[in-house]
Amino acid sequence: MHTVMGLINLEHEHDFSNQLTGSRCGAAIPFGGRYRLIDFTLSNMAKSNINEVAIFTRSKYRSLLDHLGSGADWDLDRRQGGLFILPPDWNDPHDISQGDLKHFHNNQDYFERSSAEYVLVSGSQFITNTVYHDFFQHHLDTNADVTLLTTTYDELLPEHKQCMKACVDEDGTVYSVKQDSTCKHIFSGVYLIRKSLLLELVEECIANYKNHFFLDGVIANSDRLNIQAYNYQGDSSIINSVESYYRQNMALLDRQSYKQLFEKNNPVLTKVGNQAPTKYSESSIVNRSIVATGCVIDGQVENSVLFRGVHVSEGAVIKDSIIMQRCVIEPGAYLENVIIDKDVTITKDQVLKGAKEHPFIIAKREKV
Amino acid sequence: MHTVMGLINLEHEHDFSNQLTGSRCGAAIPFGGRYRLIDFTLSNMAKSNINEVAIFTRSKYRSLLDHLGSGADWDLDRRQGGLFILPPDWNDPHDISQGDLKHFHNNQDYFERSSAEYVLVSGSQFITNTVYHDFFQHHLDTNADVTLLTTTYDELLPEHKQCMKACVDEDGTVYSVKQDSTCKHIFSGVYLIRKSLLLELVEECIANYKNHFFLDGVIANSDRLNIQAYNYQGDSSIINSVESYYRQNMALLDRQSYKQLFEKNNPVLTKVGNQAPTKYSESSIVNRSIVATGCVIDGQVENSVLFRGVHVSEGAVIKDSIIMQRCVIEPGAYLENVIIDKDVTITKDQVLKGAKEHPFIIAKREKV
Amino acid sequence: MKKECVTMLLAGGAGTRLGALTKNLAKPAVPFGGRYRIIDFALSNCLHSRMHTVGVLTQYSPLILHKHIGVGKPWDLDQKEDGLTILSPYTVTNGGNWYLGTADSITKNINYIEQYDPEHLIVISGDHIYHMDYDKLLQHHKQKEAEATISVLEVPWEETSRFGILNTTDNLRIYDFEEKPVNAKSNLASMGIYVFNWKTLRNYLEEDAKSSTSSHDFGKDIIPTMLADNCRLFAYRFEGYWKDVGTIESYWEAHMDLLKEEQPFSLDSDSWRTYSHDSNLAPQLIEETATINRSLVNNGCIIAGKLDHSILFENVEVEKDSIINQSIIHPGARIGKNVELERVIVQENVTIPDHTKIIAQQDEEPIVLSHTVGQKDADAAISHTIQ
Amino acid sequence: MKKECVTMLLAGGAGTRLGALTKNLAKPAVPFGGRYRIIDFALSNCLHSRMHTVGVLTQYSPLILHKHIGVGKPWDLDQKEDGLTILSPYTVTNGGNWYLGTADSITKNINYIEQYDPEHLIVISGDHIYHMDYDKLLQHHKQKEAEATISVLEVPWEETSRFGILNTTDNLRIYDFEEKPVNAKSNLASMGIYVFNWKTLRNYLEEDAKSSTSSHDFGKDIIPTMLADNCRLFAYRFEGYWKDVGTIESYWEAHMDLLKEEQPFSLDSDSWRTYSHDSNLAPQLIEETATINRSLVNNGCIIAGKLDHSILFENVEVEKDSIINQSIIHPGARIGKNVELERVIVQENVTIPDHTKIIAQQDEEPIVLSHTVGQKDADAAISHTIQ
Repeated sequence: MHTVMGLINLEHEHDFSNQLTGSRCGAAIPFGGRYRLIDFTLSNMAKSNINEVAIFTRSKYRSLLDHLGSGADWDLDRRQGGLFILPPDWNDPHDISQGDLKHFHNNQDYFERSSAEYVLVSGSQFITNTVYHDFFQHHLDTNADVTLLTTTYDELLPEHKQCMKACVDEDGTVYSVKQDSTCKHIFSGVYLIRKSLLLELVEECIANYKNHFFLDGVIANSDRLNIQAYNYQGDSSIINSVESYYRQNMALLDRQSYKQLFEKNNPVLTKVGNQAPTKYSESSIVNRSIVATGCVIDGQVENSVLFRGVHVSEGAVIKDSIIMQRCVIEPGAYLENVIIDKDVTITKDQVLKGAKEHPFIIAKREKV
Repeated sequence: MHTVMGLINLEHEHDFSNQLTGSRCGAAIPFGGRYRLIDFTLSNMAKSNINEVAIFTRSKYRSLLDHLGSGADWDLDRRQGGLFILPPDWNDPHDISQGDLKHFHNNQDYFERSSAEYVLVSGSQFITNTVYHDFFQHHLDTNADVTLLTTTYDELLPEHKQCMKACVDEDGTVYSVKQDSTCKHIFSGVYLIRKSLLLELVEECIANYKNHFFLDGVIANSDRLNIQAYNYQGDSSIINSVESYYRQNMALLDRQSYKQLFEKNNPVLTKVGNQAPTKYSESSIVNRSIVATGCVIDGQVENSVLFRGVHVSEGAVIKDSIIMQRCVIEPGAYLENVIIDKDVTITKDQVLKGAKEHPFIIAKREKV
Repeated sequence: MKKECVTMLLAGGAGTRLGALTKNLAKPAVPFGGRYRIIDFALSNCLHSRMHTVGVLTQYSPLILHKHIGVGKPWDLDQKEDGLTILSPYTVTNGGNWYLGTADSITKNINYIEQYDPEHLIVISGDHIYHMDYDKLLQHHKQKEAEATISVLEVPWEETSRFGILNTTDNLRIYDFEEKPVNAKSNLASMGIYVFNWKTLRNYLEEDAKSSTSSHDFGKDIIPTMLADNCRLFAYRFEGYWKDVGTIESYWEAHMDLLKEEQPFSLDSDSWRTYSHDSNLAPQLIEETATINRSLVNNGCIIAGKLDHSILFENVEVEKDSIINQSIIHPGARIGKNVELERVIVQENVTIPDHTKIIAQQDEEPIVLSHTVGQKDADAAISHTIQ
Repeated sequence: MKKECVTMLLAGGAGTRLGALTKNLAKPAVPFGGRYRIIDFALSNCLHSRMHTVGVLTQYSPLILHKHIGVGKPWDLDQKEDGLTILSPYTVTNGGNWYLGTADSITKNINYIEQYDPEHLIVISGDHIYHMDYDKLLQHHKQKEAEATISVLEVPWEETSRFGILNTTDNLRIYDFEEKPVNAKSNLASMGIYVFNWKTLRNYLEEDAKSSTSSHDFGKDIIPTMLADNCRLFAYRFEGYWKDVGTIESYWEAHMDLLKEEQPFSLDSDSWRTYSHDSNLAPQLIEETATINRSLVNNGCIIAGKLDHSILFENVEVEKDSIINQSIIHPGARIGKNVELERVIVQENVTIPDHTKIIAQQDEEPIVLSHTVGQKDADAAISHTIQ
């Protein structure tokens, strides 16, 4: 795969529009006890030997910068290649590009500098643990111009509604992409394209005042491009709303799902925290939960996900909840169906209860 | 010095306002054959064992990001501390701060996370090669709240006019800062302040709708703060205009000045390029010039500064000029008093001539 | 490039008293505290003390140790100008030389040290569990204008016969050094941590290298010679937790110390974090059937059984109806169903099959399980138990 | 973590034929080409070939070599999951063992290799100057379904007696191997670069280790045994520049090759850059009085004299009225005024005083200056000159 470069394009990605994304983009939302959504895509790329990855981001990227740093935790701090977070600092007075084409136009040097032949484009909301070798091979085998990574789900969930669906004929060729629930192939947002073709289509889009590279540059040209679908069989999920976010966190409490996403020989890479092992005291009662390192558990935790460094005091009860980094739950507090963002303190005897289908969210750094 | 953190504040720094700063900030202008202006300040900090450095930047910071990368070349890619380039990605709806206070307000966590007691603040236009140990000791010895690094020049040059001057009484106390040429102490832009005091003054400034931390927060409080001047004796220069930029490049052609700025036991750190040694052919004639690695010299070069990877063809003549990275000077071209930005091609037999006091500038990537 | 101070970390010891724990592993690489290896404490001390130029002397079974240290990233020692250098034995034109004693290993790396032209040399060992700011030791050394300073710890009088004991004046100047004295005159024990003026030490090392009777050891040879020469030797009093986990018993005890209500030593101090390699495993999964009492559990563990006063390293799985009591489970171990372990140390990647019961009595040394336990081994082990 | 391929870089050689150049320096650490050390070429080849798991075997005088390699940053080998590991000799429970031959150094590091469970092992040496994509070699090996593949180079027929010569079928299958044959049947010489199926090689290494008569060398022992066993051995034809700079003469020649109009080997290829350590020195300063003809000059040099067909490493100063002709000047050398050097190699940090004249005749071996030249030495050296 050393002839492939990575691009994580966050420009057209749905924002969750709630307290979790007040100061961070969706890609930076904490997930699964120690990760952020973007870790899954980034790990998949890194483990597929993609050594150069760019991230197109327009706003609220500060926490991404913090989280990703130099890329060292993904082995992406390289002299050749590496990780490039590309915020919108554009100063070309002749620039007429729009939408995500603005990113492509202003970061053209990133593509030109690389010796890679192909570009693997992705968003951050398709959650799976994989390497892209088979996908890449499929692209070569079918002689495709563009290959979309698609998947199918037994049950259509609310989060799948807003996904693009690929309409595919018998031999796997994509003839259009629609919001059409009769199409079974859900587009993951991941696609592969030759770099030279990408640059050509970018130029064409800009000249024609287009603003969405994938729709206007790729799909609109399905008559003249060979667009293939690669149907991915692995376990995956899509997280693009609070509801799907909450449900997918909870799904990990099942040992099978946990083992599938966090395969031990193929770990998901994330920022290293160097926390001590989690400490359980005599008074702790913990069942069916995911607990990160650095926690101190003196209270009761059930059906919940605890991020790093959470302190649960004696007599506190946490049920069906997600508690992010460094929260302090004081004695006697009772939490059910809540999502507590980073650095929150829940004071003594406080009771907070949301609904499963509508969890109660507390924004970061609050004291409630 | 491990109790000091660094801050390079580019917010109120003069832009050169010309072709060299069309798409880069002043701090990113190439200088001296392989450096950028910011390298001098950043190296001085790194060599003073300051392990965490933040850079406040508002716009045109893309080439800074490219140049500095993870900070590895300054040994600043650290788990504890490190290099933080902080572009303006601010999403606090309650933010009322203005000017550079906006940076301080939105990056407060950078200061809070650090265990350092002091902050060394600097711009990028004071060019010298030093370590700050004596400066720091002076701050401690005089029990100062704030210490300004000042210097004096035998001859007052145009670039010194726009510098702030510190008005200092006999015992070294600064009682005001002015645009007053009777004050001999030119303020270098470098000052040292206790972190807790800085944060206190920041809060005060914001509450009072101020917009310039140094003037409104520090100098305006000179009645109640102990502000000291530390008069720096080392060789230095100030680059804040095309004229001073050109003159200071040329000054390095003198062996004494060259040896002073590029002291071998104390090298100025910059991005590593991995170019081969420069190759001179039989037809080369080179005198009184600075030449970086990776050049191929077949023509004539005199009184000039050549950056990395410049190709001077046979029969080309370069005099009193600055030629930046990867330029190609074709046969028979004649250049005098010009500044050629990166990736420019000067075509066959082209003649370009500027004036010493007003060099001719060619913007990057042009073909002339 | 000149450095004021170079640190030499002795990590070549075989740690033979740790038995099976160090069979194919240098002692500094033995796992400790649920996620660390012993050397992490010394390396993290270097980071917190801002000792950035560190030579690590290795010799015995260094593969895992080298892999763990890697390029020194977790401790910010992967720098260009100084950072961490692994110093293994090497050959020169007239043949090769192994390290013979602690002092000899420094002597053989004089060239490494000289390139930094240091004023001071700190010698530490990678064998101990403690938090220490070496910079304070160095400042003390400079303030006393000492030629050598030895870090010391007050030990209980009844244990003085196990240590090298220093006798000092009120001013902390050392006038006498006794190795394992029967009737100690002081209870200040050497921790094997030294600061030397490099030029002085260099002379003593070179003299010592010529001696055919010397064992080339700091405690046995260099320090006594310096004392005899009336050098300015001072003690530096260290206060805090310090444990030489040199035997199976003390290794197990140090772990139980981590679980005490009033912790004598804390792994989760925010101001003195211990850094280590991270395997990027997922957070631990605690299942419906789990019960956990006073235990430490690391990433990647899946717990369906009962833990009591135990320490689980990463990637351990404990199936249901099993009870792990006062035990230490190294990375990757698999504990089947209905297993009972008490005072047991399970080594890396060992599998304990269903229905196994292994108990070490309170007055016995804890049992170390080094290989996957078949039914036969389990039966044999049961002879150790109170059943 | 499993890797398809592990690379072992042999860097333990003493390079005795290089005389003064390798007196206190492993051969792979000898400066080359104005800014590199010899090993940079092999390490940069690894980077360009995407061979990210590299064990570097060192033994002889490794201090400068280790410092140069450092954490492998210049070659992107400072990674967590694989990257570069320096493998020096070490002790095990039953004592210590030096590396005895090329094959033995691999045998002693079987544990290192096994942790990656590789299909293939590439063995290269850190002694040669060349650009090579090892991945192409590996692909060739896989395509031929070989058990071992040897990279070969066509050498002039008159030189075949200096090399290990392979005889192959048209299909490149090797059926015969002759060490330095008098009457060679082929002119395909082994470059000492091998790919093996790891499991096969492992067996041969273990067998070889038991033999008391073996010299434990790939060329002398392992390959002949595999051939005798009728293993599938193939040749891979390398085309391009390849130079073993094993003698002073060939070292000097290889440098002169860099200056030729039609360069047989280019240091400044954008697509195959050679990476190295960078000392952050300033760009070179060419003074008013300088004249430079067909020369390579690196950072930090200050040139006031005349250079002709010469190569200057970093931080060299040449004062005025001096003439440097067909010479190689290592880092930090100082050449005084009115000096004349011809066919001379000046070693690191050597100072040549004013008015010195040292010339090696065209039919002589170039002169190596290892110490600062006093007037006496200069007089002695003059006996070499045509004066």
